[in-house]
Amino acid sequence: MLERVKRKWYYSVIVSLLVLLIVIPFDWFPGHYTTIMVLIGINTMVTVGLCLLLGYTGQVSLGHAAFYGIGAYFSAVLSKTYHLNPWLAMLIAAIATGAFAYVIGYPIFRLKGNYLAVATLALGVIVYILFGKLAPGGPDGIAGIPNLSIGGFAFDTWFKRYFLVWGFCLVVLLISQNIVNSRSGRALRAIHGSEAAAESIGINVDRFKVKIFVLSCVYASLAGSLLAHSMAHISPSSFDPMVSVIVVVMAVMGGLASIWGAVFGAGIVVMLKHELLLGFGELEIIIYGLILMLVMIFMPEGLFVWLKSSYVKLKELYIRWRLGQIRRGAET
Amino acid sequence: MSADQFVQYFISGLTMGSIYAIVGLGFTIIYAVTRIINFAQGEFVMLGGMLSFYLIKSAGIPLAPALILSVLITVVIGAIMYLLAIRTARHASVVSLIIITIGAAVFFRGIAGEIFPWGVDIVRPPYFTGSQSIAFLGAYVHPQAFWIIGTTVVVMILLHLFLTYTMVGKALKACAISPVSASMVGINPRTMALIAFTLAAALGGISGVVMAPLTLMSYSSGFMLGLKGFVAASIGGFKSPVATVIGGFTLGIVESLAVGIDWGPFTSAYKDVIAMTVLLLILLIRSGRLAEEERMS
Amino acid sequence: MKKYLMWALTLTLVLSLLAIGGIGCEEEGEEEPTPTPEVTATPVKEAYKVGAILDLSGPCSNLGIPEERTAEMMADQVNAAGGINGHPLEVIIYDTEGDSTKSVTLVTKLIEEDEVLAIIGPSRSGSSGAVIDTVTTSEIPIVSLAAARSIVVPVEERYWVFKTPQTEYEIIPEIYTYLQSADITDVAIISDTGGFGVAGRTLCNDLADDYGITIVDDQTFADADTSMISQMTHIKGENPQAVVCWSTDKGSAIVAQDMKTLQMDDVLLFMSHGVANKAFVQAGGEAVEGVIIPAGKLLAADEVPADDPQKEVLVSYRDDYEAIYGAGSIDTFGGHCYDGLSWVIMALEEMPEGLTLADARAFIRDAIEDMGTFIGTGGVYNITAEDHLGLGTGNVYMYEIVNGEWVWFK
Amino acid sequence: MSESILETRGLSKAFGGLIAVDKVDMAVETGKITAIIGPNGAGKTTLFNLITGVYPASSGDIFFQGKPLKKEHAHTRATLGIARTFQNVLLFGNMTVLENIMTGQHPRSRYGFLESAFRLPKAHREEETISLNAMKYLNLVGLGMHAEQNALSLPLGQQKLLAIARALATEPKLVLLDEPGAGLNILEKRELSDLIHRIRDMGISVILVEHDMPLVMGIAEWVIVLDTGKKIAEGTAAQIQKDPKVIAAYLGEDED
Repeated sequence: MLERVKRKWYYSVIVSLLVLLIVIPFDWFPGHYTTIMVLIGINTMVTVGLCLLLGYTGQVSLGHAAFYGIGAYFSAVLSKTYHLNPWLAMLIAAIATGAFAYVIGYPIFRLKGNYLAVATLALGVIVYILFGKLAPGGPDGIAGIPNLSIGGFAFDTWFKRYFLVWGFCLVVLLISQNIVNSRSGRALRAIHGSEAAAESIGINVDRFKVKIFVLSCVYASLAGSLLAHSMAHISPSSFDPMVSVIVVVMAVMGGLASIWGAVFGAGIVVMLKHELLLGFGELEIIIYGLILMLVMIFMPEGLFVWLKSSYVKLKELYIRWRLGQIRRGAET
Repeated sequence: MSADQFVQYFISGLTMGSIYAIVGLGFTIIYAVTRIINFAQGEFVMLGGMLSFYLIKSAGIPLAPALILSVLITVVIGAIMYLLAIRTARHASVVSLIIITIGAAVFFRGIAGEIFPWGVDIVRPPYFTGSQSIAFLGAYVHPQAFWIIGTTVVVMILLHLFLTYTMVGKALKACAISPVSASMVGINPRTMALIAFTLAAALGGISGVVMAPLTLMSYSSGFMLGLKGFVAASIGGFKSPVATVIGGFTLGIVESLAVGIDWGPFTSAYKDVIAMTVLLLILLIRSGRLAEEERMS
Repeated sequence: MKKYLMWALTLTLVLSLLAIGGIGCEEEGEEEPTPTPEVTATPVKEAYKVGAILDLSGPCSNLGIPEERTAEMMADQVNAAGGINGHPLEVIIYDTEGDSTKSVTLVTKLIEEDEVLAIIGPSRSGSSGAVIDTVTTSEIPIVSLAAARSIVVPVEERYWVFKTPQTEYEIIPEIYTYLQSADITDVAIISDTGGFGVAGRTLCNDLADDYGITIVDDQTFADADTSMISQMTHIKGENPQAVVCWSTDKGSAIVAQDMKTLQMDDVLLFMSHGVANKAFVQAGGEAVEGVIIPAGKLLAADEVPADDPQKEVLVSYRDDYEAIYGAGSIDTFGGHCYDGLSWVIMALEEMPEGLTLADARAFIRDAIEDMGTFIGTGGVYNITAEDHLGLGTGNVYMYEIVNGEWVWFK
Repeated sequence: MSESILETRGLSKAFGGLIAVDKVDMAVETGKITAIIGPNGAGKTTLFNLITGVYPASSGDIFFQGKPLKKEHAHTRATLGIARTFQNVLLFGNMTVLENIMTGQHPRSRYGFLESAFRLPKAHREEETISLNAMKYLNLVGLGMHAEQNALSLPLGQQKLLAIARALATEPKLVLLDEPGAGLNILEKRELSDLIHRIRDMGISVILVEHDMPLVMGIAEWVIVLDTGKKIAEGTAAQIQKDPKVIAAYLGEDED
């Protein structure tokens, strides 16, 4: 019964999400929503990685903006300065980010809890400073990054980029969903549950931590590449330490223990920032702060879990009402 | 580097380190008692500094009472923040509570940019005792720097005594070691959490009012100050006040000497990189020992 | 139940805090964020919409706020005078938070949803660079309020982009010319690591040889730094005759203070036009006494000789602004917005009725480019197809801060 | 000694100055139920932790089926066939009962990230085996009807059974049970000893640490007694009960 409610609600969410996704980019939606949806897609990709790492494996990273940025900068520099094919640039960026994550993963995951948090934060600060110092363009960043294209078909409008980014995003979501419900996914959740117990049943804790870290960094790198090729401009400020914090906010707001929660988390944070609060001028950040607090106070497990439990509650209410109706019908 | 210069770098590092240390103390207390990383800690500092300027310049209150009042208001804000935002979130996990503190930080920043008459401009409250720098061991030191270092050391000692010799202090410590056992002997962890937040806000307020004359303050200064304080606290291992202050000093002196040691024209450009690398090295070297300790307990 | 009581309490608290803020604003006479078009006797024509994306919060909000105020003030003035050819002027202002990605979404929103005719902003170079691609493909004119020269160079790739503020190319030669005339050769540079600082630092190094100057030390600091004693100690060790500091308010004020602390009294201190505002002088206090700053003429509007072509516009803008926002509140950042919005208004005045949106945008762009000589607060502009800034020399004064006032340094 | 599945020689562990396990030599016979008893602080759990590799030994050697174990990681030892339960149970609270046991199958399955990401046929095949096996172990401990429940929603007795099932799911040759009887009522204890016998009958050697003497004496075929880190006696249950050193060790303690 429980399982079936879960399944049903699952499909309904995914189907409605897909319908919404298909509807949004067309003309009856105001044009710039496409732009915002592209950003949501990109942010979702970074957030999914963090959900896997923080929500499933229980390992925090406050430096994800670094990997997001490394992806973006590799893509930008390779495709603009060295005139590489953007797809190739994106691939190299992902491999480089993965390799970097792998190399630092082993030492850094000897740390736990808030030491891990501060170490990843430090990593983020270092990489951020180096972007401003060593990368071409310095603090002003790189402009004129070429679009991605397939054959002669260039992703040069937001409408086209929308499908590109959400295509990527859905693949990332599905892959992550598959992993979570597999042998590897159970190993990750076991590490979250108890590292000692996980070791005792033959799970190589260190290796799994590093593997999932590498995967989530590759997601971030892909997202960064997409950002670079969509915005045509990147600068270090898009990858500052605060961005890492915001990624964590998105993951927690959506619901850490669910892959699809990432869509909600990224969605609400991006929408708040880029659209919903625009009319409030200088009050914008006050309201933003308030909303962050309120969501976490009243939906501590995130939007997704809240929606799920609300759905179940509503369903219960409906069943009770129907039962009452039937009973009354029987009486008369 | 001449000897005079070395002293100058060292004292400069000590001054910055004191700032990081006292901000870090707030992190340590809240973390020890509640396991929350309080992202609003830097905002307490900002509020302390901004309020002191407001009370002195706009409300015309004399220096000493204005400073005390600023700290008191910050304390009240800290307590309210705990009661309204942290305590009401009963079923929230630590991660969710950390996000709440992020929300609170954004909220405080927004409020500070909005309610003060100077809006988003930078401000500088008056120096406590003039601006004529003092020659000291071949270096020149701003009188306010002595205030900053002195306050940090005094606060550290007081905090240490408080935690060691008072009932409340001991209860806080017990709660930090094990909330479950503490509650078994009748210590209410929620009261302890309230005290921790109040103390942290007080520390933030104090650091804010002491540093603002030298470092200047604007509504957006909080985040980066908080970050450095967090780093100082983690070098100290989130343990005792003394360890945290040593952590702060280490960070400050490393930053300062990174500028002083000449290895090319761009040294100062990389000082934060150097400081963060040192932090990483300290954490990694210590990680082996930390793991061992964890198994012991 | 207790929870809801608590929340009721917070809500009251927040509302009262906001009310305090509101009262504070009223005292300053601040208006609602978006001005409503004045109702005039003539039938109201469709409003001309102009977008503005400014740093209202974030690290450079001290730039964005005066720009916002200026834009609101000008819209009110235009509408009070009956609008532009009968069309009310509506300025739609959004906050970029200093975030370049948000700047791009805002520009898209202004172009596609608000359907504005032209855009003012962003306040900073990084964000300005980020929106160039979007405005170019969407074909809408934008007047940036940011400093970097790269915003309008190379001009063939910046067809739709203009800017008003002086760049380091107008300012640093002024400083170096002075240094040369005073026989000063040993100069140290200290700059922040942001776009503004890096641009200044680079040009300081590049131009040094032309003026016979040796750069004896080159230090930088980060936005978050709380003390520059270390950097200044290093500089002091190299014995410069003058220090050039290239940064914004906070860092610059700390540099000045720390130089005093180190008793480097005989070293001249030059700063950038990034600190040409009242808050810097107020926050710097006695520490910034004697600092020399090249900036536009706006700060010394009264001292500008009567025969200077800019005199009239400087005084009138200053008086209008300070009448609303208080005496001494003027700074050059608001002036940048004044010049930029003036260009757009001038173009709108010449615009024929009944153009399509795309044609209207193209018309405004052409009109700005063909404007000829324009006398603004930032100087005498002469925009051409080859130069989308159009500032020559002679638009900059050297100021010295004396007793907390901007004094013309001769 | 060909019959011993596990052997330690001079095994010691010191924490700082405290010697928790002091030169223990012992041999555990294949296919038998061996109990390790001793007063509190005797070093029983530390010994378990040394055998399973939670921490490295200070000195001495461990052999598993004649092969040295000392350099192997904890997870490798599990793969080699040493499973354990914990005193404080340590179930995975973020999973269902069934998933807990499926996780136990980790070392007996191979497919990784790549196969799971793209749901390759290998993943399907193995996943099927895993869930079949998991159900088997679940039924073995009699928790079949709770499969979809959250693991921590079970009462303590069933949680302990689940922990044993999870350990068995690694298909071990030797299973170490750390105080399986603590906190159980008489009925549950009876079920437990029954289960332990069945485990033995599956050909799995069992070592258990237990305080409940009747339980130990009822099922253990060999008993090893530790006191302050040293092995002070071993033998059959009957022999141990008469050993004066053992009696002294227990009488020295104020507890029962």
